[in-house]
Amino acid sequence: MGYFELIIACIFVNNILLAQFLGNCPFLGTSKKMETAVGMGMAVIFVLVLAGTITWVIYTFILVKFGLVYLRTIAFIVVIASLVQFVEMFLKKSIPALYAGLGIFLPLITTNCAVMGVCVLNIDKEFTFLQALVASFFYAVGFALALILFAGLRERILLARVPKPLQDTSIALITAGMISLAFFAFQGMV
Amino acid sequence: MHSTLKLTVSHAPFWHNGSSISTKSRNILLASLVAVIPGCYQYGMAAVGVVTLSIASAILWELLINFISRRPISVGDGNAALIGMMFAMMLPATMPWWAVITGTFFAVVIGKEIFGGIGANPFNPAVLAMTILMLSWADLFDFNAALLNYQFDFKAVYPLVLSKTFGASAVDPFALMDLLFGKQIGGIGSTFGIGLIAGGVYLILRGFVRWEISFSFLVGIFVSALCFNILNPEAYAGPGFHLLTGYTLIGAFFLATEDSSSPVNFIPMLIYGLLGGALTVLIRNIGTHIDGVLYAILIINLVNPIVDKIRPKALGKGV
Amino acid sequence: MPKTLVQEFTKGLWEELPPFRLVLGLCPVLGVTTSMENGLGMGIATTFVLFGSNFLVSLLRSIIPQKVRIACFIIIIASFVTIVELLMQAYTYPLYLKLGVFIPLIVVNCIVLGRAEAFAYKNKVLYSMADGLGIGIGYTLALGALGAVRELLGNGSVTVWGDLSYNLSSAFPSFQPFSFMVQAPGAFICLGLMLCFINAIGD
Amino acid sequence: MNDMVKMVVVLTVLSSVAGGVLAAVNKGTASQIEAQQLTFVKGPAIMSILEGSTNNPIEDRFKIADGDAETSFFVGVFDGKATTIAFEEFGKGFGGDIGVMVGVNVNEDKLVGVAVTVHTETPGLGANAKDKPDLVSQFKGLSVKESVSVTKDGGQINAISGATITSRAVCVAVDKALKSYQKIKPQLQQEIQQFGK
Amino acid sequence: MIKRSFFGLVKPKLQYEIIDEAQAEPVRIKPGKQIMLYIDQPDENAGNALFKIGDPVKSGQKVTLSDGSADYLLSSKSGQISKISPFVGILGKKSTSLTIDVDGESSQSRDESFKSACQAPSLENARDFLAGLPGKPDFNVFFDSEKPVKAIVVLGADDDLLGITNQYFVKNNIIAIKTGIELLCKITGISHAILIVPQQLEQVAGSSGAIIKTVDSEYPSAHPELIMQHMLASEDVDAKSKSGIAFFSSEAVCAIGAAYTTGKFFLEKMVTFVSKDGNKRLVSVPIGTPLQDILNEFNETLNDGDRVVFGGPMKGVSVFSTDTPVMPDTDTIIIQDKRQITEGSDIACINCGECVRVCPANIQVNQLIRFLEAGQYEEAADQHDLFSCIECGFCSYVCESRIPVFQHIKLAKHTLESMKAAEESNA
Ligand SMILES: Cc1cc2nc3c(=O)[nH]c(=O)nc-3n(C[C@H](O)[C@H](O)[C@H](O)COP(=O)(O)O)c2cc1C
Ligand SMILES: Cc1cc2nc3c(=O)[nH]c(=O)nc-3n(C[C@H](O)[C@H](O)[C@H](O)COP(=O)(O)O)c2cc1C
Ligand SMILES: Cc1cc2nc3c(=O)[nH]c(=O)nc-3n(C[C@H](O)[C@H](O)[C@H](O)COP(=O)(O)O)c2cc1C
Ligand SMILES: Cc1cc2nc3c(=O)[nH]c(=O)nc-3n(C[C@H](O)[C@H](O)[C@H](O)CO)c2cc1C
Ligand code: SF4
Ligand code: SF4
Ligand code: SF4
Ligand code: SF4
Ligand code: FES
Repeated sequence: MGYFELIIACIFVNNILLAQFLGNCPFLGTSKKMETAVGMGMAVIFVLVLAGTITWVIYTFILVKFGLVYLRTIAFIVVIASLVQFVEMFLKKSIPALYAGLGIFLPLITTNCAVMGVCVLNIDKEFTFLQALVASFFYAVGFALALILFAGLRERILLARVPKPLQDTSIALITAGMISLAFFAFQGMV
Repeated sequence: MHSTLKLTVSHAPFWHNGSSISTKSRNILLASLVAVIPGCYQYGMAAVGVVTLSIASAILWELLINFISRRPISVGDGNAALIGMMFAMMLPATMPWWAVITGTFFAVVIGKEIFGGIGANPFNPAVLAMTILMLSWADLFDFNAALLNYQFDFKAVYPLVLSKTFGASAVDPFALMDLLFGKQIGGIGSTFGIGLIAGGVYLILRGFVRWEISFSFLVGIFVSALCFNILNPEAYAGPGFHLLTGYTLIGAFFLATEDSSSPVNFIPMLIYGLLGGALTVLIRNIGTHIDGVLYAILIINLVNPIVDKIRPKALGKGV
Repeated sequence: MPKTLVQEFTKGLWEELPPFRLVLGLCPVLGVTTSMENGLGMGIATTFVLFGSNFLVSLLRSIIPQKVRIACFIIIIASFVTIVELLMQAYTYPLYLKLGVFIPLIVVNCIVLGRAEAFAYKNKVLYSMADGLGIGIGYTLALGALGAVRELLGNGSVTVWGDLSYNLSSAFPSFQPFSFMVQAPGAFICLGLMLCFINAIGD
Repeated sequence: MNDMVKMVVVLTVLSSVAGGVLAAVNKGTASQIEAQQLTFVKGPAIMSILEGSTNNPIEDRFKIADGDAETSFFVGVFDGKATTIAFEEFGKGFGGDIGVMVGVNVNEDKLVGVAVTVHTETPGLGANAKDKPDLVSQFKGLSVKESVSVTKDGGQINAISGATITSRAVCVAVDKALKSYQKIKPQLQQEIQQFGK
Repeated sequence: MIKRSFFGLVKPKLQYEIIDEAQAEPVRIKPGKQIMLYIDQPDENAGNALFKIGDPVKSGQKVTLSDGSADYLLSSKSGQISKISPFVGILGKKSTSLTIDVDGESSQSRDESFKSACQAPSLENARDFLAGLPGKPDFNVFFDSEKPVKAIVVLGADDDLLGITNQYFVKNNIIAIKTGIELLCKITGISHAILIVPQQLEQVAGSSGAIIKTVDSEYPSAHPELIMQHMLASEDVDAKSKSGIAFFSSEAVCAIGAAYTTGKFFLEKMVTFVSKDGNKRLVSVPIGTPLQDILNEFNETLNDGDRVVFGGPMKGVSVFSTDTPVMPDTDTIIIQDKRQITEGSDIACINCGECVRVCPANIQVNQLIRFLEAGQYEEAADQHDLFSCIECGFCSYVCESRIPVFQHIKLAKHTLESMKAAEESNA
């Protein structure tokens, strides 16, 4: 698979949210307003690129080397959790403007399946380092894209006369299903 | 000086141009008949059955939801009937009754009513229902197999399947004029090209359809099909073929133009249409699906809220 | 009024039934419920982790310093997840294959961390165990129910566990499976409708 | 300072205990996991192809290297004679690689059966290649000299409706297997001697 | 009343009424037995009110509820106050109505307090005496030190459909307008005024001495905001903040000129009266005359369900009763038969986009209305340009769902403004 196909696959065909079902809590939680959706999207891109590559390095050069593959889960989650902490501290000190924008989203990312999921997928699919880097970035772009498109629809739905039992999460899930259906448009393009 | 006269007290303005949702629905239904009647002529009583069942069940589903949600009866606006009609126009005449009823359920209830009824649906309900059904019962939508028992005086093969499987050379037997006059197999109301165009032009002239969307959708198809065709004339059919086969015309005039899932500003409408056209050809030429129109419409419905943010500055704002 | 042990257990079955009442832990709910068996398996695995981590966190809560509590929770949870992973590979390998990436992902399942933080770190061991078990069983039932609906409509049959199964074609011979249900969009829409249903009953 | 020390101590102790426990569990389950992998991934496919064999094909296996790749061959003993082998090949399906176990009767040069081992196809569509016998049963009895492909490509195999891509991938895998079988047949006949009695 | 062409592709064109050569002389309606004055003030200090029942009122006397209030009316006739009652006006505004039993024609008496003031015309005495003249001139804008007035604009065109009141004065009283403009320039110190007229009246208007600008015949081009935006960009005014201009109607300018030159007030209002059959007639009535008197004059009978509109068809308000009086700013009165009324509805916006295409202010009405219906007024103002709306009513006119969009907009603006006012008075 060439890099172009990999990119299309990561963003559209195997979209992390809509096809792989990873990262749904933030998908539903941060899509009510366009602003938050954009913020969360950016934060995920930022963290995922770091996490995806760092976990790849740790897995390949430490866990595999020393026969500790069974510690993958624990190692990855510790890396992600500390990474998020570290990024948060770093941004707070060095780039306060960016921190003001992304800050509140960072803690949400620790428990975001998309981040952990992509790290695991990078290993399961036996990607090279470069592939892992590209995949992490574009999976995150796919996440951000889906989130932003969803927020666009949801802003309108929030103003519509949705029947009571369907309001909020229920209608959001159904809409998400329709977005996922729309993304079938890209089936077979890679 | 006290009188007991009861005057009507209401809000400005006190003139109205008389437009209403039911007028619009009626006119769209009228325009669609131009394509549906030849379809019924071609496929006989079965097609009439599918169309009537589709419209009737769409109305009944809406009534049921009105009843359950204890809201005012809204079938009078004709929108449910319209959805039923649009849905039927895309179906093969051999669709079994249970599939039609399930389809109108997805169109009316899942596609529209649960979002709060008319005007709130983010996706075109009929298209949504079509894609859901096609995912589940692909063989019912295989036009070649479904219409096997009909005898036609033209080549009874779904043109898009030919172009997809055997490349552009396989579609040479189709003269564009024949395609235009419905000498091809397909959905009940989606093959009679000249009728669809006439209906569409009528709706545009009467102001029921935003011409920018139909126009740019067709331009999008034309340009992208031309690009593919120039790049590899053997594999990819030309723009004329793409314009006159599958759901292109019904998509451009009746589906992409659905009000609540499409933009209203000029530039966004152009982007919306062009993107839809281009995606259609992209899916047909390199994607999995045989016809790209339905998925392309879902995608442009999806980007509609974002592109419709491109708008002129309001009075007194900005430069 | 403090809840009794039984109440702590039963609240997970309705009042705080995840993922309907607590809208958390959605990914596995959507990802693995193509069949009832998968749903139940995922639920049981999650329950094991939930129960174990609630127990251990509650047990160690006087030792765990406030500042590094999240780190400690994560280590505890991740250990239980790894144990589940290994045990499933050893004894229920086919299920492990089907659940795939979602088993390691239990570690980030918001429910597990959420209960550790919100309940176990603040409550006695016995209560924490009841809480973990109750929430876990509620989650398992929800996953199983969603899996059952999707499998029945999408496949035309339901396999409850092992050989115990029901085939819809025994009642409706000409039923053709509605395979939309077992595909990605069907997952979202089915869960959305179930949530609507539960909301409607709740009112 | 005290706090700090406590934090470090707790974390370190917790991590080491966790590490220790996991290492122990890992050790305890390692052999069981390997056995499971063989039994469940390839096992069902092998057993379905070599049904009725008197030996345990999963144990009776040998390896042949072809270039870098090394392929495992599983031997089926029927009526005391080791006549049949099964081995795995791959084809590119809709969702990724599809593994196909191919069984060949070495004496008759005929396909005895084909079964899907691993895949990531769509449930209800491509997944039917594994879940339903419609596709794979068509291969039984074909000669190894034939080249197999779906009817749409001019071959003899009817594709699963709605899943031509999957069906094509299975054909490709079988085709590949047959080609390599013909190449290494002498070597196979050699190896197979040691089994049966 | 339905106005639409068969081909809906093009934007609807609504033409302003143009006064024609053969316009009949206005019908003068004699004062009836009673007049009624609506004062925009709550009747809360009923105890120490300036007026009580039985008090005499002279013609031309200022009528108000508290001393020194800027809200006053001028009684067009002398008589006795027979009734004072509170009532709730549009958008919940608390007002008070005063009923005056008119003295007989022979015993009319006149209030003379303006006599001395008119010797030395000034902005102050204009504000204190003339704000009740027909056309309701507003002098308060000259007293806002934050937004100095840079130009005087006289509207010789009517800004709603069907009305020809303002045009009538340009066509027939251009000399009086000239006098009024000169006076206004004098007391404000502004060197020139601009007279806005329809193209047909450009010739006549020339003799007013003002700078003439013409508006085209399509609604809503004579809207003050649009005039500011499109025509006065060259003037030294801040069109963006909609300030720096004082607008007067041609009728008001005539009345101001006459007041200073004669020392007397002319208190008859020119109204375009449109009867059920669509006939338009100019009528001249004493301010405060109830509608019923005009109906009697034309033998117009109303039935249950008919509608009476004060103001034009796009921007007016419909009234509850035929007792409603003609006020200084009542330019047009329209009577509509029950059968001519298109009913509104409670259907949600279907996103047809008609409103967006017609809105002269480029507002995304389709989005705006969603926020307004949900009561999210602040978001509507922040994100969807609520305050850019010039209140032309075009959006409601075309709305396919028949949503009273325009009314929602007015309500939202009113709510936000009163919230802001409340905040400021608290701060
Ligand atoms: C709306 C409509 C419905 C029709 N339904 C049928 C029908 O169900 N069966 C039929 O034989 N003809 C039907 N016809 C008329 C026939 O199509 C026509 O007479 C017939 O197809 C003769 O052509 P053939 O050469 O295809 O047999 C219908 C016509 C219309 C306009
Ligand atoms: C709402 C509804 C949905 C149905 N869905 C299906 C379906 O998904 N698949 C199917 O084969 N039959 C479905 N049926 C069909 C009936 O259950 C019945 O078995 C069928 O029509 C028998 O007709 P046949 O044997 O000609 O197919 C449905 C019926 C209804 C009313
Ligand atoms: C959601 C979805 C899932 C699909 N899954 C598969 C699959 O598992 N295997 C496959 O061969 N094709 C799959 N397809 C591809 C289409 O069904 C494609 O049209 C088909 O392979 C063409 O074969 P046909 O001629 O038999 O219909 C899928 C398509 C969609 C939209
Ligand atoms: C050309 C055109 C096509 C339409 N097609 C659909 C449609 O496919 N499905 C639908 O629900 N509404 C459709 N509508 C209805 C439209 O969005 C709106 O709901 C109607 O104005 C009310 O009946 C269509 C409207 C137009 C103008
Ligand atoms: S913490 Fe994050 S991942 Fe968990 S429920 Fe909230 S949004 Fe979802
Ligand atoms: S009333 Fe309506 S059309 Fe007129 S400016 Fe306001 S929003 Fe635009
Ligand atoms: S005209 Fe009415 S229905 Fe149409 S978009 Fe505007 S507000 Fe919505
Ligand atoms: S403005 Fe709209 S919501 Fe308010 S009373 Fe009028 S119609 Fe009802
Ligand atoms: S379970 Fe919450 S993001 Fe996946």
